[in-house]
Amino acid sequence: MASALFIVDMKGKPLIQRNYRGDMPSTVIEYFTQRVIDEDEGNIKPVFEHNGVTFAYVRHNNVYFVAATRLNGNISMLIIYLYRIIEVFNGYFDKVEEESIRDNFVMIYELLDEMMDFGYPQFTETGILKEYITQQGYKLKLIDDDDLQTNPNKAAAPTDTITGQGGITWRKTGIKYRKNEVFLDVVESVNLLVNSNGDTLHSEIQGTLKMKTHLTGMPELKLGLNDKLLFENTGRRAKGRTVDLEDIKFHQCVKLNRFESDRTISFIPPDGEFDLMSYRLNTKVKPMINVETQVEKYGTSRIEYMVKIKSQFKKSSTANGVEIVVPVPLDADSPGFKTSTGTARYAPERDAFVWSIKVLPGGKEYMMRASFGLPTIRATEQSEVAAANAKRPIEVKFEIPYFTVSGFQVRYLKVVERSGYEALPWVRYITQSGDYQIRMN
Amino acid sequence: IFFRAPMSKFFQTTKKGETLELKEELNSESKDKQKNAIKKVIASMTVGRDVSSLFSDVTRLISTMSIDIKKLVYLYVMSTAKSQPEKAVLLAGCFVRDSQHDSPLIRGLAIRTMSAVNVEKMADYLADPLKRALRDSDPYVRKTAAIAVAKMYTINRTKVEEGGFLDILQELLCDSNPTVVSNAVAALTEIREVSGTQGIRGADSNNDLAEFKPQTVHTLLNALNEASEWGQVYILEGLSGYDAKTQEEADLIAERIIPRLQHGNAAVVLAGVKLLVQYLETWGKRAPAETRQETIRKFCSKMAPPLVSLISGGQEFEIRYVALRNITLIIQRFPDLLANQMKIFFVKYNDPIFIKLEKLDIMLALVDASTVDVCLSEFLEYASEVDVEFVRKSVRAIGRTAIKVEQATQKCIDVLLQLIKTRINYVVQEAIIVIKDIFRKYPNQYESIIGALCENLDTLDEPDAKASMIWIIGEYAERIENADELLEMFIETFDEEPMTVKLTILTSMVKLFLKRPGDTQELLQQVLKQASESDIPDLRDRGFMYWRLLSADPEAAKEVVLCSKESIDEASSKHDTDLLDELLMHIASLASVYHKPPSSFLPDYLGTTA
Amino acid sequence: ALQNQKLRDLIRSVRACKTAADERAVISKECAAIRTSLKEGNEFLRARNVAKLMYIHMLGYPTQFGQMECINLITSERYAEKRVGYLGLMVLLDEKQEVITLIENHLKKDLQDQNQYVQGLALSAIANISSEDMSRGLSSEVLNLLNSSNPYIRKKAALCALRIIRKVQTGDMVDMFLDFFATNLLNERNHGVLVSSIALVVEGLQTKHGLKLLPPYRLLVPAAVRMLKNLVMSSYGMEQDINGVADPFLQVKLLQLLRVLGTGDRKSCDQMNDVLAQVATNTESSKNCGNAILYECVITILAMDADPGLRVLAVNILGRFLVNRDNNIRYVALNTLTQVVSKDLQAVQRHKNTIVDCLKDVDISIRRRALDLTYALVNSSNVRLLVPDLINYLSFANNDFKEDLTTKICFVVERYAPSKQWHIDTLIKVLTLAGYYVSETAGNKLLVLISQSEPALQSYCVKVLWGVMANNAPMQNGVATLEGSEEDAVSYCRKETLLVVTLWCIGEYCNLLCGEAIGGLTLTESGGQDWQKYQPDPLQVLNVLAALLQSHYVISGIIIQHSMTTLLKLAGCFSEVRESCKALLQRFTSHRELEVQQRACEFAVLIDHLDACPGLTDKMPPIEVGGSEQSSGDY
Amino acid sequence: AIQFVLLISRQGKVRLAKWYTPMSQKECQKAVRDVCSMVIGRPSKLCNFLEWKEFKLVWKRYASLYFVSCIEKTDNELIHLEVIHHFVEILDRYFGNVCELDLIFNFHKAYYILEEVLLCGELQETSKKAILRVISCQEALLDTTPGAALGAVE
Repeated sequence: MASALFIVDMKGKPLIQRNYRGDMPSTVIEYFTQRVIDEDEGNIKPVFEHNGVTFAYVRHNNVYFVAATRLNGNISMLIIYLYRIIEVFNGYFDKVEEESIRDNFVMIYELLDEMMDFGYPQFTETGILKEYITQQGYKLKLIDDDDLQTNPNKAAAPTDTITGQGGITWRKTGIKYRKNEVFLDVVESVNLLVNSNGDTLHSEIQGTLKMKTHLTGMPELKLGLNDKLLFENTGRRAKGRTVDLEDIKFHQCVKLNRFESDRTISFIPPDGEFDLMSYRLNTKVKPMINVETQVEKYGTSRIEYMVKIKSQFKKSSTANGVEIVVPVPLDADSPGFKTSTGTARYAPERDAFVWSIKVLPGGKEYMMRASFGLPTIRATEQSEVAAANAKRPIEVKFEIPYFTVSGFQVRYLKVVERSGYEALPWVRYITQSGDYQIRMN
Repeated sequence: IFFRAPMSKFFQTTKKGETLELKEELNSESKDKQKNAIKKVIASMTVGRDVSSLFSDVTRLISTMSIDIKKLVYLYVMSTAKSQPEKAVLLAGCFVRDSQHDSPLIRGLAIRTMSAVNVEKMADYLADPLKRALRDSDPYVRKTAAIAVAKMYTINRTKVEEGGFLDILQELLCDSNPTVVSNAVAALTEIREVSGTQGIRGADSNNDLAEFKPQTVHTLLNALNEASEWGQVYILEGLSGYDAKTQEEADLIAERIIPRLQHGNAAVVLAGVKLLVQYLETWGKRAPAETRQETIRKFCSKMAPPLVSLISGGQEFEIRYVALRNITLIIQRFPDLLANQMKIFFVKYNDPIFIKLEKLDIMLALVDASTVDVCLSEFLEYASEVDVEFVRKSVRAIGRTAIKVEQATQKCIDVLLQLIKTRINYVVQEAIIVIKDIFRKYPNQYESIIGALCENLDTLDEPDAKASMIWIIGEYAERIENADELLEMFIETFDEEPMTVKLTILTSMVKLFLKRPGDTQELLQQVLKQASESDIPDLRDRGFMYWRLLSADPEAAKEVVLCSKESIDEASSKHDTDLLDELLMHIASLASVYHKPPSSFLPDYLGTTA
Repeated sequence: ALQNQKLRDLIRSVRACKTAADERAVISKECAAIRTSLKEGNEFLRARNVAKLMYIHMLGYPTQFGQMECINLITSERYAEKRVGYLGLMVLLDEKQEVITLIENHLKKDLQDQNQYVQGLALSAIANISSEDMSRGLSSEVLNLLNSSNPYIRKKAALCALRIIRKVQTGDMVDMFLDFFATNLLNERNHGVLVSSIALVVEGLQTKHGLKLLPPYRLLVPAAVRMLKNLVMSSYGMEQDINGVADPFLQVKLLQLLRVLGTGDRKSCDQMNDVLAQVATNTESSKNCGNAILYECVITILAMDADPGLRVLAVNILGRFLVNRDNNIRYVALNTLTQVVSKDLQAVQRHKNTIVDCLKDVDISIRRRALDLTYALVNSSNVRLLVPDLINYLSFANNDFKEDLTTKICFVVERYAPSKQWHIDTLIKVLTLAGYYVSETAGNKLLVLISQSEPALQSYCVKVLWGVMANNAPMQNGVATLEGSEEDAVSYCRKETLLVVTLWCIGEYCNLLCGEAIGGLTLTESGGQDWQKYQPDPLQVLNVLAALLQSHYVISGIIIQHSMTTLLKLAGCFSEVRESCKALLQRFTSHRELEVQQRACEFAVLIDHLDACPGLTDKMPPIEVGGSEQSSGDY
Repeated sequence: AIQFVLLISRQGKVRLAKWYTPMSQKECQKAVRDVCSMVIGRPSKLCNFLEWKEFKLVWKRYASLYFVSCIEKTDNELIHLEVIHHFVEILDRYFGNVCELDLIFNFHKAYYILEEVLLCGELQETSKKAILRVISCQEALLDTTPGAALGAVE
């Protein structure tokens, strides 16, 4: 239902334009340019309308991907499609940005033609597209410049893919591996919002199950989790802890009707890397790393910070790559730091200082002090900005390996393939900070 | 001579002779040269240069055996056909030939391109190859052909309607390949949308082909499990127009939709939510009361977690925005959907402003006695941010909370007074505007704060804030000792005030007079005179009518002007309910994002796109 | 390492940034380094820091913290540092910064420096950023420098003086500097000094204190004429020539001086007639610089009470300009003709067609000027011809142009309408075409006009407006009187001014609307043939209003308010619809908007008192024109 | 009188900005944004004058750069076009066939030149030679000042 698709540079000039339905002039993009480039980006909604034409856009590096439509269709589909384009392009050239788009415009046109017809998204999996995109990428050599005469089968490839096995568009037939392996990474991100009194306002665990498969043929996989509902449904008693997943989202390869009926997760995986599922828990999480700060101003020329952290997880675990990012005034100067562990540095590009600790064991407490000078003449216009500055929260980053904060566990992964090979699953767990914010006074 | 600019290789400004050079290269024997030349042509096209003069040189290459050159030629044709439809039609023969090529890829390409040439004449050439393609042995060709029918429909409706194409599309709904099925649904859905009120005249006039048959619906529900993510969206969107024949059928559809909510693609989830909401709005309403509540409860518990996931950490902000706009709509009808989920909507510093504003709306919709404390402290926090619009809305939210949650009104008023003390101009004005609403909701309860409000009279410069203050003075004139002096201040500038303020001054003055006839007659005369001498007819009418009323029957005047007013309406008006009814049928669509009926932003919503 | 980065390297790294976020990061890091370096007081980096800050400022980032450093630098003994310091001062600061008061004494010192370039820096700073206080404090130093033997100093001092009289607008300041030039302004040979001091004098004479200084300056007219004549006739090439035209900048300045001196003085005027004619005929018009002089000359001729022959010459030049292929030239022609219209209507009228064509030009600048001119051209004799052109243009004008256009149409119609009927009819046409872009005031004025008309015209108006409403208003619940499409309804409801006018007329003249058309009118232009047949019964009227109030598209409180008054008047006139009116009004008694709620509550009660208060909703007395005096012309 | 002079690139980047009336940084940025959207991409055949607020913009494009000056409504637009050209020619002679890069890396020099062309929003010198002479004298002075290295910008 997209009428047209544009890729536009930061100044609003179209790099690529593909009009799918011919129901609007290519000049419609001018209005987009005017809005997005003339106004502050933050003030513009991601979906907006002008004279009956709706624009939806996303920004990626230094380009905008813009869809324009005249129909009252499913708008989230267009937005996700835009993100999907970026994903597909990423599979073709190193980095999706103005330069690479210019360099690969012919292939991009061909891709856009296969990925969308009359405004309806078609195939958007890189794996499949690579089967029948004929143009060479600038960075990546895909297919030799075959003549149809010498190799007519090349052009028949998509047919195999979409006919082969009842609409499995994400996996082609005939994949072979000498060693059959599956790698599973369970990554949990903790989103946390703490107010200036130290009360946790909102916490959430966002988990992703990332998978990498090196499997021969068309294997059927079955995944077992310590899912509380599954045990309740079947009336079995679980050994150990179970988790109550509030919501689960699956990759399109998972048979959803099967999951709905008996909570079995079964699927034929794509080849290579993909996210099998994501899940969300709303349980209250105690902050893994607690941060307290005190700010003191000395006259108008100096400001000092005292920061105290406490790691509130098991002593046997450690957090790696810990970063505490504390905002400071935009025009601070002459930084000075004292730390009891780790290192601190001024990061003017973030208007903050960063206290980094490579390894932080559980159950520990550390302190640091920072001091800054302030200039005599300060921006008056900035006073508003300065007020906002004070509102900026502290951010915390960390990673805790071999541990899921929710208790999520993979119980088994069964691989069944006609040829009957055995495949070894490798599972890793990790917990990391997501959107982890602590408001300052 | 000045300012030489650096150039990039493909996008040089056309020099004289460049076109000639391109012509030569296109006509050369070397495949590499040809290919390079077409690429240059397409580059020119991209930056909006006119390359139509090369039409015949480029299209000469269409019969090449090299597939990548062929694709480039097709690309060129598709883009230039608009400006040179006649020439494009000349290529019809080539297209038809290619539509019978050995390679399904080429067959598909030919059909795709041919149907994209938006020229009526092309439809004549297209009919036969398209019909063949719809029954091609290869699904790639069939799925391309299915969409091509929708394209042809925009070029020539009659040909599609009378040529039996719709019958074949219906057949494709039962195709063995799910991609073909979903594209056929997409095409039929589109045709139904585009055909508008006249409906579709099918080959068999008794049978509107866009109406699915129950058994087809069954097939489609099965296809859902096999279809690609986009295919699932098309099928769900297609089903959303289907009116189930029986309760059982409707239940069945709903049951089969629910698993879709676990899909990783937000578009599939929202398309599923759309169907479930439609179910609740149609079948749910018809059910007896007790089962209705049960159904609502059950569906809401299914929809809530996936909807919350759409606005949480893992999602892109654009999707969160769409989801938030939809949630706002859904909770208006089903307020229990997100009970106890308030905290998810707390605003984070790094949320984009459009997300912040939406979250605030939802927080306000959800706030109740149990959450009011934590909400108020959040609103207060937000009221000290920088973005003026967001700050204003936060202040407004505090006032609306007071109106919504009666137990917390005093607390809200305290918070508002605290904000008024900041003396930040727009905060004060916004606070006064909402306090006026609180007064209207709870008359005669919180007037003790009027004194504090009156201190800020001189800082008011926005019409709404001024009018609110003046209204308060008139409405509570008997409690404000110097009400006449305060009003007089505004009366002095009567002529310069905007209309809303003038009207409020007039009414407030009449109220003051009716309450204190003794010493305010002179002031009243002055205002009545100014109003009735005005050249603004509406204001004049008001002035005259008050005058006539006061002189005819002062007692009646009291009854009329000091009439007890109903407290302002917090529940939605009929107008809002009608709109909500309509919008709930359009979940996930643009209408759900704009909160406007489609016809108001799509001029040709019901007409044809041609 | 950062602190040693050169200016060039900074520019390079900024240019290498691909996104705004990258750029911001580079700048933030650089600024932090500069801030710390300023605190440390590293002498070797001072100039470089300020230069970098200027670059950063140009990119739009805050640099206030560097202001002090500029001030430090200008006190340096080294010219190189001083020069950067002054430039930084002028780029990073302006007169509004308080710190600027700190430099007044340094400026005084530098003004006395031995080196003319140091003096020049101080003068530049004064001319560009001195505040009112500082201007006052430095005026005598500047006056002294006007006497300098060095033209480089003199010209800068003259422009400082100009800055000073702009900032300190007192009589003695103007006197002081203009007295200085009264005798020797044109004894100068240096063109730089000449253009600078003439600029000062021209502006000084135009201040309110300058008028009384005109007489002594008028004595300079012959000298100015001579100087201009020399330039026009000069055959030998000078360094300042452009495309064979002798110093056009100076010529333009002299023409400005002549204009100021000649306006309102017969004798001076006569003295300059010749030279103006010479400029007008001898100036080469193929290049821009020549046209610039011609243009200035035309303005000068037109501004003065010049010889009629000369005026013809000037208007002819404009006529030639008007058909020039260069848009710039056409632009200035349209611009100038607008000023001529009031005096030489006939002369401008001749170009009417060309001007009206310009309304359709692709160039917005040309269109705007043409609109102003067309509008200035209208008078009572051509209003019937020109206004239809303007209205016609309204239907295809850009939306952002429409507001301006409608305002202007309303204004000329008000001024020159040949008859009240024509006036009203035209305004209704404008409202129907572009009601969204018409100001409320214009709507109110139309109502004033209608209220002052005789019943036949009122009946015509209300029926025509009713017809537009009945054909376009939103349809709901199958109200039979409405036949428009949804699209029409949306666009109709956006035309708020049209709606307000319609609603008021329906209320005020509901008896006329529901009665038979009153004969005796020949006018049918905007109403078409149908207006006479409209004769709805009160219930129909009520139904249309109800449909309007229920539609999705009417959300504005203004419309609801007006509708309610209309309902009340309808109820006053026709007792049979009272109850329905009341029911409709009661729908709004808990409305969120103050005025809507107030009216709804009042009227719902009032309806029951209508019999007790006879005459309450009677026709309003005609609106007095006197009352509208303050706001007339104020759209 | 001239209110401000702007040099902007085709990409909307400011290459030189000189304000003759005090404006806050916010107002300046707004003005730049307005000017960019009005001027960039405007076909060269259309007229070089645009109405902006209560002022007029006079602009001219030289290769990749737009030179814009904002003047009052009553000012002579044509002569201000000539003033712009005057400035451009001086830049061209100073840098010797000037290009955008010269101005990017030597923006301060462009400012110094502008200080000699305009002052207080008025033209101060009509002779290009005189201006170039003055600039070269000033630059000579830079090298001879004691401790020149201390004042080095580069």
